Amino acid sequence: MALDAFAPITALFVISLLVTLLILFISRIFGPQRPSVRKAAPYESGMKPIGPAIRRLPVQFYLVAVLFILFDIEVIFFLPWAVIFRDLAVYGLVTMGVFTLILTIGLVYEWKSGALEWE
Amino acid sequence: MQIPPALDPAEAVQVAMPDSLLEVKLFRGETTLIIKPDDIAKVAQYLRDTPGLVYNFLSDISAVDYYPDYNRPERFGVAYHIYSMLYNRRLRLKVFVPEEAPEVPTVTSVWPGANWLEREIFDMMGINFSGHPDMRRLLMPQDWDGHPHRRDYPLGYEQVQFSFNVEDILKHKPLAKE
Amino acid sequence: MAVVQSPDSYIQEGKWEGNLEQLKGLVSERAFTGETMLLNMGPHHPSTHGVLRVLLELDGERIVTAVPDIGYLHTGIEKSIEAKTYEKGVTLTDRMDYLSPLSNNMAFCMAVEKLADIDVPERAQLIRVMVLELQRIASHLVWLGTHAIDLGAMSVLLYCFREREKVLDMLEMLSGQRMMGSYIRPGGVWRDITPDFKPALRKFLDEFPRSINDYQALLEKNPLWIDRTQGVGVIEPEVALAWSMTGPSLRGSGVNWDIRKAEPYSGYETFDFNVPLGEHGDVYDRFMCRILELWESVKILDQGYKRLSDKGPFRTDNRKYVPPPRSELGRSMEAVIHHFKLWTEGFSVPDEEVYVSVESPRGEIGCYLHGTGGTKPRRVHFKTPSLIHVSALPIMSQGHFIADLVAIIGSVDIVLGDCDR
Amino acid sequence: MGVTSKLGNLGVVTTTLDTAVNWARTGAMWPLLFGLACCAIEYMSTQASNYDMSRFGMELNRATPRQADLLIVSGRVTRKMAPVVRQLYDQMASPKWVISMGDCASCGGVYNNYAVVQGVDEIIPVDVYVAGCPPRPEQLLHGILTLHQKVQSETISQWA
Repeated sequence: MALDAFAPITALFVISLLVTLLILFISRIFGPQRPSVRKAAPYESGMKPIGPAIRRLPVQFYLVAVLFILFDIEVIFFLPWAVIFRDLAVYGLVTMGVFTLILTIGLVYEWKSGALEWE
Repeated sequence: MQIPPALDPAEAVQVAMPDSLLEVKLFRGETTLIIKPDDIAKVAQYLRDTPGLVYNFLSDISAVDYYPDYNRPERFGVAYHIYSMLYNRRLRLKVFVPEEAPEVPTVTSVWPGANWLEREIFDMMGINFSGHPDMRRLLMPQDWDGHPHRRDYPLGYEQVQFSFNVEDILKHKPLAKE
Repeated sequence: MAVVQSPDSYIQEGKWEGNLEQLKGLVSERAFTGETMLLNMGPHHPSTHGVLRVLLELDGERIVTAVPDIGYLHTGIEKSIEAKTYEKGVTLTDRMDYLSPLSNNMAFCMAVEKLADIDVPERAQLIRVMVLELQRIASHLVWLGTHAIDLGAMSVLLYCFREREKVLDMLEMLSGQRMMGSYIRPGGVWRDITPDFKPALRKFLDEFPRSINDYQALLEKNPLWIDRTQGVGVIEPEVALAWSMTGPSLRGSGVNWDIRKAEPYSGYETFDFNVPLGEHGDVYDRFMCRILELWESVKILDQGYKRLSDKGPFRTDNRKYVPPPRSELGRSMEAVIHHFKLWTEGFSVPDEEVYVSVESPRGEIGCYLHGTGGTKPRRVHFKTPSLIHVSALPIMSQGHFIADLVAIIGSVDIVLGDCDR
Repeated sequence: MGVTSKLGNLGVVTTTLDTAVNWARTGAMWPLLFGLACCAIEYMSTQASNYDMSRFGMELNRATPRQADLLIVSGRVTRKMAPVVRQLYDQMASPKWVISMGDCASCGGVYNNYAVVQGVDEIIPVDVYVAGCPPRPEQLLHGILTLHQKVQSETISQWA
């Protein structure tokens, strides 16, 4: 009766689950684990690292990260538009055009103020 | 501009610094000026800057150890090979250094390229270069004892394994297990 | 003193690496306050062209100071040569600059010939020049391949090694070994050229120009390549001369000095070729100098091909220094005596010193040879270009990014066997 | 070679498991990008277009020991480099093998002096020694195939 209609989907689900588990744990099952202090030490081209690894990072890294997040959010808003692109023909184009224009003004501002230079 | 005529290096140094030039040797077309160790830097500066000589390029610095037969005034000899690009000719400055405290003033002030060449000679022969900005070992590990290229330093020869002696060599040859 | 050290002394913790106190004078004060980071671009690194360790003091991505530390491939070749006769010492010089072994042979053999006053027949000099130029092409191909793959151009490496196999086949025809043939011996070359050397050379000389055009088309006007190399690692002519840099790295800064032109040896004055020069002294100009040198080598080989006869004298017949051929051993008593003396004891050389310099693909290899009057040298010292170029690295990489240091190391063509000997 | 004979008649599960795991290991054994001296240049020619080591599953040369299965010691190991080679070997993930390429790595070769470790087996256990100075690319490939045979004849008791 209706239950066998679900047979293919459950088979698919079980097989995919099995394959992922296999990939995850096969190396743990068959691979020999031999942890040692020297193996756990950080690798720095064959030498012992000098000084702490976690230290104060220059501020430019933070600036680049923030700018990335800003334009990443912008891309997220493009995705729903892309799904119903055909139906919202000109109307969608205009609204998204305004949206992108505002953000481009922000981009031009920071470009001119030199936030993109590394120095 | 007019290039000044080339002067003969031996006479020029003889005239300018008579007491520092000990001997002039000619062999297979190469001239060697034997200089007193203390004012090698002065002579080098003079040879580089005077218009008629312009030895502006330091090609090589090598050290020699006359250990077993001592047929030179001192045990160690340091040879500076310099080259004049303007007049396209080479010259060797030879300095003899005693065995007890081998000490030679550095020429890095005249040719900065001598920095590592002198460090290598300090590392290999144990000749100290006074006034050198960074007098450390160059090739051997920093805490290596002895100066390998001296002729009284053993070659470190290890007996070669053949079929007849491989067992007793492997007995005391440390093979890493894991 | 314990010369042969036990293995556990190799593996002792922290014994070999430089810890913070030892770096007092080398790095700036900001390293000790933790402001800048000390990173080992260490002996095992994909783009140091061998086992070179550069201790970098980094402010973010920018290099504040670079402290090169060499010696990880120091095998005491000069000390080993002092225990061998002159004929046997030649094979050790092969392994110094392992990308162009024949230039080391040439430096050592010319020093021995100058010291012992051995003459070299004119045809042997011609073979030597042609073999040296073939070796220069092979060495430049490895340099181009590794320099390009360091900066991301994978396909150039595969093309370069394909052409290099042809050159190695030719060198194998002559000396029986692809790389370490020890083909150049005191007094000339080891064997005469084999009959199939000239046809192979002719085929190579017809095809190779097309491959050089491919490399130039791939890289020369490639905007990525130009961005990564132009204006990077600039060194002025005066600074390059003061730090005694030689070869294409010096000519990249515009100094016109090539030993093959300034002090011609082994018949180079009879060939006409010109010496490419750069203007700005950056990575791009050094790259262009070496590419144009490939064209010059092809030109020299072309002229040499026309003059090279199939048969002829390939080594001096001065029996005091060169063992006689086997065919002669059966007939003359003197040949047997010479053969026996040369192969057991070797020839003796006066107790004097000599300095000879040869233009290797990397720069000037200077060989300082001091004899003892006996059959073994008192001292052999090779002044090699890579040692000088590594010592000049901190100047060139001042204030650059790490990625630029990779380009600079590639551009000065460092080989660590050449540097550490 | 017990494993291959058992393959015929579908023997006990462990033997087919051995074959499967050993086959997987020799299929894609990634070498460490580690070149010391002249043998490294021959190693590059083996990897490059003419001799193409990728035909034997060695497509990528991993630069970090974490992702490498095979350490090809290509060149002379000096006293100063010995601790670094030992450190690299220790930091490789566990099913790992070592090929000592060339005479200098196998027995000190032509350098019998103060500066060179007389054979890398003083520092790390070696699986296959390849002779030659430097060995031709064909010799290195022969060494690699010998290693593959050695790996295929291992059983679970050795590495579980």
